Amino acid sequence: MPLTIAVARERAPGEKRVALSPESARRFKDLGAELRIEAGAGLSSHFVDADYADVASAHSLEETYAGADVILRVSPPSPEEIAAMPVGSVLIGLLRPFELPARLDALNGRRITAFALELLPRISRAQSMDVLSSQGACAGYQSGLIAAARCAKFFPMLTTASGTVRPARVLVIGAGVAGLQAIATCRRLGAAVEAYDVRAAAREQIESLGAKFVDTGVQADGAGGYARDLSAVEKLQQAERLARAVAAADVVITTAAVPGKAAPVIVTEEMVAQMRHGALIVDLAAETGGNCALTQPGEHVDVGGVHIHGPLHLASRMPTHASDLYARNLYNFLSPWVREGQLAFDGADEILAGALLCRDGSTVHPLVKHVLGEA
Amino acid sequence: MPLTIAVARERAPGEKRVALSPESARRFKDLGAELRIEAGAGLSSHFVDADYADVASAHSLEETYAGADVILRVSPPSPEEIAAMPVGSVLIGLLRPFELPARLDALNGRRITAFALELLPRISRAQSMDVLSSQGACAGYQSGLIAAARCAKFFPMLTTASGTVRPARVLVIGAGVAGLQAIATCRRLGAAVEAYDVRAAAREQIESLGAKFVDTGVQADGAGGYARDLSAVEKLQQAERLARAVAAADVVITTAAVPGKAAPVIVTEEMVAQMRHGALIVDLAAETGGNCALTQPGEHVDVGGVHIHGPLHLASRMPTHASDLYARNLYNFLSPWVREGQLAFDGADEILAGALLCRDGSTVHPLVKHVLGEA
Amino acid sequence: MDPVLTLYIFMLAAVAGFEIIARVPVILHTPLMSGSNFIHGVVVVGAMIVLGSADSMLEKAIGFFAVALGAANAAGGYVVTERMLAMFRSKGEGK
Amino acid sequence: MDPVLTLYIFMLAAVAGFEIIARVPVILHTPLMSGSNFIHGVVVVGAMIVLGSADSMLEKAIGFFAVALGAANAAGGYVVTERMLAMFRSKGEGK
Amino acid sequence: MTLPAFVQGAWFAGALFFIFGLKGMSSPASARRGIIVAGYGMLTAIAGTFLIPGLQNIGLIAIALGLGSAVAWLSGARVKMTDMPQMVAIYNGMGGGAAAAIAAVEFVKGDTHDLATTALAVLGALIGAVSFTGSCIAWAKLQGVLRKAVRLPAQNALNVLLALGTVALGLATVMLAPARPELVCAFFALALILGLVVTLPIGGADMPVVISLFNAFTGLAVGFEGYVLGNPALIIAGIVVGAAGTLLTQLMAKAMNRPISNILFVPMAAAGSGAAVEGEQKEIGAMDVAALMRYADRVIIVPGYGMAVAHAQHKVWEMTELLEEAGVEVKFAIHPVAGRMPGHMNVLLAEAGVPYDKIFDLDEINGEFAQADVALVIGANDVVNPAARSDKSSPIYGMPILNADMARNVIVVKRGKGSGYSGVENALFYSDNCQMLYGDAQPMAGEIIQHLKAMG
Amino acid sequence: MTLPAFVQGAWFAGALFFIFGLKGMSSPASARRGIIVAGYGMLTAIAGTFLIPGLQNIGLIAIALGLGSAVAWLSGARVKMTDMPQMVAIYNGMGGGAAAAIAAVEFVKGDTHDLATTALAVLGALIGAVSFTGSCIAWAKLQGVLRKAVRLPAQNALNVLLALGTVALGLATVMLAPARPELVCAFFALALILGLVVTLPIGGADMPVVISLFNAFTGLAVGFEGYVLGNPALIIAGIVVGAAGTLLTQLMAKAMNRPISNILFVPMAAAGSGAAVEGEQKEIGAMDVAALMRYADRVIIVPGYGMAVAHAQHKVWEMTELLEEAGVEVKFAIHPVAGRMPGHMNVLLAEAGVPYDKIFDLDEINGEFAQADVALVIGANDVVNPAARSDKSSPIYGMPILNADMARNVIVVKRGKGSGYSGVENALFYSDNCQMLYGDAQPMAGEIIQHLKAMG
Ligand SMILES: NC(=O)c1ccc[n+]([C@@H]2O[C@H](COP(=O)([O-])OP(=O)(O)OC[C@H]3O[C@@H](n4cnc5c(N)ncnc54)[C@H](OP(=O)(O)O)[C@@H]3O)[C@@H](O)[C@H]2O)c1
Ligand SMILES: NC(=O)c1ccc[n+]([C@@H]2O[C@H](COP(=O)([O-])OP(=O)(O)OC[C@H]3O[C@@H](n4cnc5c(N)ncnc54)[C@H](OP(=O)(O)O)[C@@H]3O)[C@@H](O)[C@H]2O)c1
Ligand SMILES: NC(=O)c1ccc[n+]([C@@H]2O[C@H](COP(=O)([O-])OP(=O)(O)OC[C@H]3O[C@@H](n4cnc5c(N)ncnc54)[C@H](O)[C@@H]3O)[C@@H](O)[C@H]2O)c1
Ligand SMILES: NC(=O)c1ccc[n+]([C@@H]2O[C@H](COP(=O)([O-])OP(=O)(O)OC[C@H]3O[C@@H](n4cnc5c(N)ncnc54)[C@H](O)[C@@H]3O)[C@@H](O)[C@H]2O)c1
Repeated sequence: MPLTIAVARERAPGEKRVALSPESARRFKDLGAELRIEAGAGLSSHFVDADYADVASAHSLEETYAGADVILRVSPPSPEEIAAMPVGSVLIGLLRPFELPARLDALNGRRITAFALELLPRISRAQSMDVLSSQGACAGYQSGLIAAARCAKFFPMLTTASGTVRPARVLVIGAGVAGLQAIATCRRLGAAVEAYDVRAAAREQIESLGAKFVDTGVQADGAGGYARDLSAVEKLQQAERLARAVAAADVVITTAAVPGKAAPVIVTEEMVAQMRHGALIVDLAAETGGNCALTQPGEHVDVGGVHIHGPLHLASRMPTHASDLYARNLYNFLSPWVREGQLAFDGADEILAGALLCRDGSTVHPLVKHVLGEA
Repeated sequence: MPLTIAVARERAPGEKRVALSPESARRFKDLGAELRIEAGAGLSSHFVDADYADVASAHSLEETYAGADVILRVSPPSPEEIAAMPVGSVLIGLLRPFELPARLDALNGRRITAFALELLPRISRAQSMDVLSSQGACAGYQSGLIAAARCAKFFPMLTTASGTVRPARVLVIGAGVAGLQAIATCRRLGAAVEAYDVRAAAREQIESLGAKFVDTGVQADGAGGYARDLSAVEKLQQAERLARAVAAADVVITTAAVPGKAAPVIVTEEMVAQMRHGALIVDLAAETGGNCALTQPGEHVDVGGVHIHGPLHLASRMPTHASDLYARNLYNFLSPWVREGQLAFDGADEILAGALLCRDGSTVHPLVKHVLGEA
Repeated sequence: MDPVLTLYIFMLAAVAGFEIIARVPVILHTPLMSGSNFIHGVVVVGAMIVLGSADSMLEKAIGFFAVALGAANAAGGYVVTERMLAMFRSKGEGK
Repeated sequence: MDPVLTLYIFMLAAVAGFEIIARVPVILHTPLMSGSNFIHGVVVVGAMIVLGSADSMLEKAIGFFAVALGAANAAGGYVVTERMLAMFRSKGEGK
Repeated sequence: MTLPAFVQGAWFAGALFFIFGLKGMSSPASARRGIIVAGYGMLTAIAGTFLIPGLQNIGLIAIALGLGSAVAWLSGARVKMTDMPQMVAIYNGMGGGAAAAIAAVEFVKGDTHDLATTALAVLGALIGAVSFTGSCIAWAKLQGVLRKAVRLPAQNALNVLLALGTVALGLATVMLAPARPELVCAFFALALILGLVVTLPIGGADMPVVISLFNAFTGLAVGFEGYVLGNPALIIAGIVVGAAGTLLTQLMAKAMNRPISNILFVPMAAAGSGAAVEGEQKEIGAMDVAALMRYADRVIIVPGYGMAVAHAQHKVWEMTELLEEAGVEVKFAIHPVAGRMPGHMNVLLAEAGVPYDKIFDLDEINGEFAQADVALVIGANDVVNPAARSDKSSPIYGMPILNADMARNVIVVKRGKGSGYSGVENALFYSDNCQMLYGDAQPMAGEIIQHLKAMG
Repeated sequence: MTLPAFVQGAWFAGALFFIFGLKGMSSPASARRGIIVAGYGMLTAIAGTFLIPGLQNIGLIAIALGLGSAVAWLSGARVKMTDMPQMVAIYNGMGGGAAAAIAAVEFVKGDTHDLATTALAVLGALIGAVSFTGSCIAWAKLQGVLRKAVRLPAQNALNVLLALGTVALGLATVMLAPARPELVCAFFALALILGLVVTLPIGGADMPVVISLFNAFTGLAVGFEGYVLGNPALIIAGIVVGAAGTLLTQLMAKAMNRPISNILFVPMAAAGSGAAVEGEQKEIGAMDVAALMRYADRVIIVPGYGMAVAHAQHKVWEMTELLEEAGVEVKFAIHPVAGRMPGHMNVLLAEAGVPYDKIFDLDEINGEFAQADVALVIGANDVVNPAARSDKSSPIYGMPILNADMARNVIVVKRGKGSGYSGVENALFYSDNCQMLYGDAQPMAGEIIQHLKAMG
């Protein structure tokens, strides 16, 4: 019997993406896999059921997952969803490994082989599977749009018969995948963009997009292209120089993150107090606590005329393309191991090993074990 | 006693603009005028009271208007507001002259000299007072942002490790001030933009912004740079060619208007039915009924997966700059007639005459009289 | 002088003249006219030869005239050209 | 031949040669080398003159040799250059 | 005529210097060095001449040299920049005169020459004499001494007749060697008159082309007399100038859009001098626009709707960058209603990557036009129309405008005589300090860029 | 030597044709017309020569002409394009031989000439002979007949000694007129050997420069023999080629970064031919990149992070437009991870206004590189690194790459030897079909643009 891949409708609130796109479905088919999708699963991404030609349709969660070999998901499964998964099946998705030990226990209880795509090693070969990059790009783009749409001013400079409008000043903190995309989006709209990141290479990257680099003198390159935690002294120095840039900005977009940790607080209450009435903060790190001390994840707060947005599910704001990219990532992750309709993982593969969260009833990822052991 | 100019807080729902900006206040002062502003009037535009240096502050509508010679407003006054205006005072603002005969009667009842800026003749000298242009630019820009933010796809083309994303297809109907600004905004974001207008000159203007012109073969230049109504045959031809463009679009932004009339219906129900799931219509003409047959002004409706937005008060989404420009328009309109702190209108002036709606207790504008007489 | 060789010289000089002028910006037209005007001031050399071998009064008179004219051509051509071209000093040299 | 005049001819010819080559794209270096190689094939004319006035057997032999070499220089230089430059036909002419 | 090697060497060096000097002068970057090199050539050649063994009348020569050069040097050094063209004319005339005089001495001497030599002597004399009187007239006209263009009845016929007569006398002189004094005198007289008559009817506006033509003439005359004197340095200098001058004359005539034959034979207006040119749009070429800006200190660019239509923004910005590299200060002046929508120019300039700090609005920049060397108006029209300031009847009266007209030079890039949005004529285009570069803004900007690059 | 006017005229015309032909050949647009014009010059000059009154041995001349040109024509028309350089060498050598032979005949004749004439005859013979044997060696090496660079012991000293000896014999020949046969024979022998010995140690890679040098030599030799024969056409053709050839040799040596003296006196490696050049990054100039693309049919541009760093996108697009105007098909190939963020290249190309339909992603375009004449890699590195395909140990192994290496010519624009994001070396840069244009991408693109424009 060929490999069966099952995709259920995402049930997490606010989640509009889907783990299978009509295109990735077609490609899986070509590999000889059997596909099963829950009816209406793609609708919130604007893929109607008819778009999934040749894909078997199921009408409940249980029906979808029954007998599946591989389950593809976007967000982590709820206890009920885990309960519906066949024992020993393979689960691939964004599983938030550092978040909920109970979830891992439930997965291990069903001896599920779980790959958490957040843990994917960032090596060149893995780039085509890198959901953090693809979804980060969506999030960064959306943050730029939110900033522009919510800003009380024009982003671009305009010389009009009613006078000249100066370009808005945007400050982007954290120039990773999302931050760079935010910079590009704001620059496209004509804003005067400054940006800041602790990584040394970020300066050139920021400038390559036509933005100005805010030099605070702090550098913190960590392993694997990620940033490391900052020391107290560094934090102070960073804060002092950044405060000035924040006070001058019409819009601040923050995207700083350190993997496996809560987001660093960079924009403090005092800094917010120095901002002008009508200024705006868009905090992309809201999901992990926020880079701004006053951010309320998922909320929109007004602190003395300064609006602070902590948007969640940014990629879900553009579900069609976000799902498209996500589904292709999944395809690229899985397809090397599907031969003649059968799944055959190579345990020694660097990428598989890096992303493997649970197997044979226990959590195997060292960093996750370490972090959760700590907590 | 010098001329007194009064500005009250705008009370219309959704209106965040204000008719006096700190800058225009400074300029009026320099002309020798007295100013009075209601406390908190600028707050929704992010002008705090302290920004209005040297401007007398009043704490109620009545206190604000008492004894004023000139009253500046953004939106038309409510009956209560008219009641608070001194008899014989001068009122300048966007008065929606074609809308509510009762309002005109109320104004005439208090013998108010009312200038409706919608009626400003579009001659070169009047460009600096042209609020339709300045607010149209804001609306056009916002419509582009709304379209981008609400679209389920990326606007720009992106080649990423997870595959290539094709640029979104945007169709802009009506390439007046707002339409051109919408084109420019979408183009800035990288969308593939097509646009359409009935005026012959629009083609070159559209192309000058790097968009493609949709040629339907219908031309309808009217007087004063505005468009005229279309004949039935023309409408049919236009509709047929446009339908194809609409069906291909991810986003349709409509801005078509004919002054003094309801907005022409250009995107019909059948056209909407042909659009793809997840496509988007942003109807800027919502205030005058909408260019799409299914538009609900101020609402956001989902018709078989096609989202139709009929946003109102678009300029109020960027109140700081919208107010800034609006206030400068008002200053430019009024200032030529203020000499040594006194108001002295020249009745023969083309601009004044063109914008004059009511005087000495009766409605004097010929087109308004004509249209209202008709209705 | 050998007429054949001289013909070649005429030809080569003409080629050189054309080649050199072929791509010159209009802004240099006047200075260049002036500069080439200076160059044919070398006629003064011819005049000197003539006066230098003049015997009769008439010859001397015309010769004197010729030298003076030639010298004026050369000297005037130089000053005028130099003044015009001073405009083209590169920014580095300061104005 | 008048040595002074010839000196001028040498000078002018050198100036012309330099001027003409001064700005030539590298892609033309080889064809141009080949083309100028063809041009000095005019030595065949000299060789013809020499052979045309040769009397002794030795003179004739060397002269014959000279003409043949010169002709080869000219003919070979031409074909080769022409073939190289055929690459530079403008697109309009079709390839 | 076997002269010592050092004399020949000096002349040879002089010829070399002239060639390299002229070469230098043909590019703005090296022009100044060029005239200096040529100057050394002249000194070398003159010095060598003094060393001719057995040179007579050295005192006379020195006096003549001193006199001629002193007068010319002083007058040349004092004259106003705007009066330069007539100075070039008069110096050129003197060179022609000298060449003619050399021929005259040869005739007076009565040495027998071969046919070719005599022919060239006569030809040189003819050309030199025409150039002499012609240049004097040119000077007189430009200097304002002669104010009217004097057109004789049947001018063209007269010209032809006179020319034929002179040539006939010249032929006679050549054939009937040794020279007959009456003939020679008549020949010179006729040649001088010919120069006068040909030049008199030509209008002041055409004079630069005519001066250039006479300049080429003098060069030829010098070259021919060089042959007569057996002096290759004279030949080379003369012929190089003759060839270069001929080409230059053509280039100038082309730049003025006036075929040379037209200038010489069909004067623009019987009575007019240059007055007819006023009230016309004056055309300019991309190379001149490039040079004008390259050697300016301050340039202000005024973009308008035409730049948008042509999508020329990227090219315009590239041009700006080149100018800035060359040390020119460039600013963009954006009129509030330039283009067809609020902020139209901003959208385009942002797209091209023009930094915001180079963009100024009307209030900020209007005071600076008076200090600008060049205002480059690219596809704008209404926004620089001075009628808005003064002409109450104009539909654009009362609109604030950019004071581009106050700049030293105004260059307008547009496709043709099209009017702007308001449909009114623009008097700026006809004003004295304004020149038009006709063409689509994008290729035009491209051409300017190309020329700027060539100027290094 | 008074020849009839038609002979002189034919030669004169020939000289003129040569000059205009050479001028034509110096620009790609007119190069082909140039060689044809020069060809007419040759025909004219030869035809004129046949008309010399009293020309003897006409039969012999005709046979020699026919023989020489037939053999050369046929061989030249058949040879493969890649073998052209050695053909140029051999034809050039023949020219040198002809010049030397002319001198030899003069010596055999024993006519007495003045000192200058004899000196030039000897000098021409010397140069011609060296050029003859030298060119033959160059041919043999390039043709593969001679495979090794033969380096004699104390090569440089030997060269100098031989040269001095030859010159001494030459001087003796000049001084001891009439020519003594032994001396003359020894002189010729030594000159021929000199050419051999000097050329033998030079490596194949340097040969084009050497051929060009011998070409200039032959030109001079022809010019000198022209003087001996009193033929100005020969002088002019010879000297023009001598001057042009010298400049060309310098230009070529500069383009190869090898001073001429280095090539002649310090051969690259005692035993190596061109092997040492392999495994090196080969540099190329902007002008060549421009010409290569201008005359290509299909060009694919691969932008990378370096284009972003250099902000070169506007220039790159301008360059593209110029190429397209010239009829070249240009496409942009965007690698999925080019740059530093998803869609980095898209942002930049959109900013520059590159239309979407010219932008292709990896899957769409990878098949087209094999048909491309030029792949222009601008500031990209990892995304075109073939190691990703084959080298399992490489950190980028398994990443799909753009097949730029499959294009006929690969040009890489980067600042230096910097590696990319992954820090690995790129074997593409060392491959045979790849050349490097070092420099910041923006000014480099600017230079390419400038050269493209110059090519019209
Ligand atoms: N900004 C706004 O909000 C707005 C809105 C509506 C109207 N307007 C009006 O538009 C006008 C704007 O003034 P403006 O000076 O920018 O433009 P303009 O007065 O319309 O003049 C544009 C000029 O550009 C030239 N042109 C057109 N295409 C060209 C091309 N491809 N290359 C080169 N030149 C080209 C045209 O002359 P040729 O045909 O000879 O080439 C024309 O004279 C004002 O009258 C303003 O009132 C402005
Ligand atoms: N797209 C993404 O999402 C993303 C994200 C993170 C990492 N990456 C990685 O980034 C790399 C992208 O590959 P790539 O080929 O675009 O870039 P690359 O491999 O980083 O190479 C860039 C090259 O450009 C040259 N360069 C830098 N500045 C330049 C300038 N001003 N002018 C000219 N050349 C310049 C550098 O060489 P010189 O120093 O010698 O000039 C360098 O070799 C991949 O390894 C990819 O995995 C991509
Ligand atoms: N191997 C690959 O090909 C590959 C693929 C994708 C991303 N990457 C690289 O990984 C890196 C991080 O990517 P990401 O977006 O997923 O990172 P992330 O989401 O973990 O962090 C976002 C950014 O925040 C910055 N940051 C962290 N702490 C900060 C602080 N205190 N102040 C300011 N900035 C702070 C980080 O440096 C990072 O740039 C980038 O360099 C990216 O180029 C590499
Ligand atoms: N004199 C001035 O300087 C000045 C100032 C501002 C605007 N204007 C001109 O006024 C004109 C209109 O400006 P506006 O934006 O205020 O107009 P508007 O808001 O009245 O209409 C918007 C656009 O809709 C178009 N339209 C009307 N019916 C249509 C239909 N059935 N199908 C498609 N399109 C239709 C109109 O042509 C117009 O371009 C423009 O040409 C503008 O350039 C001139």
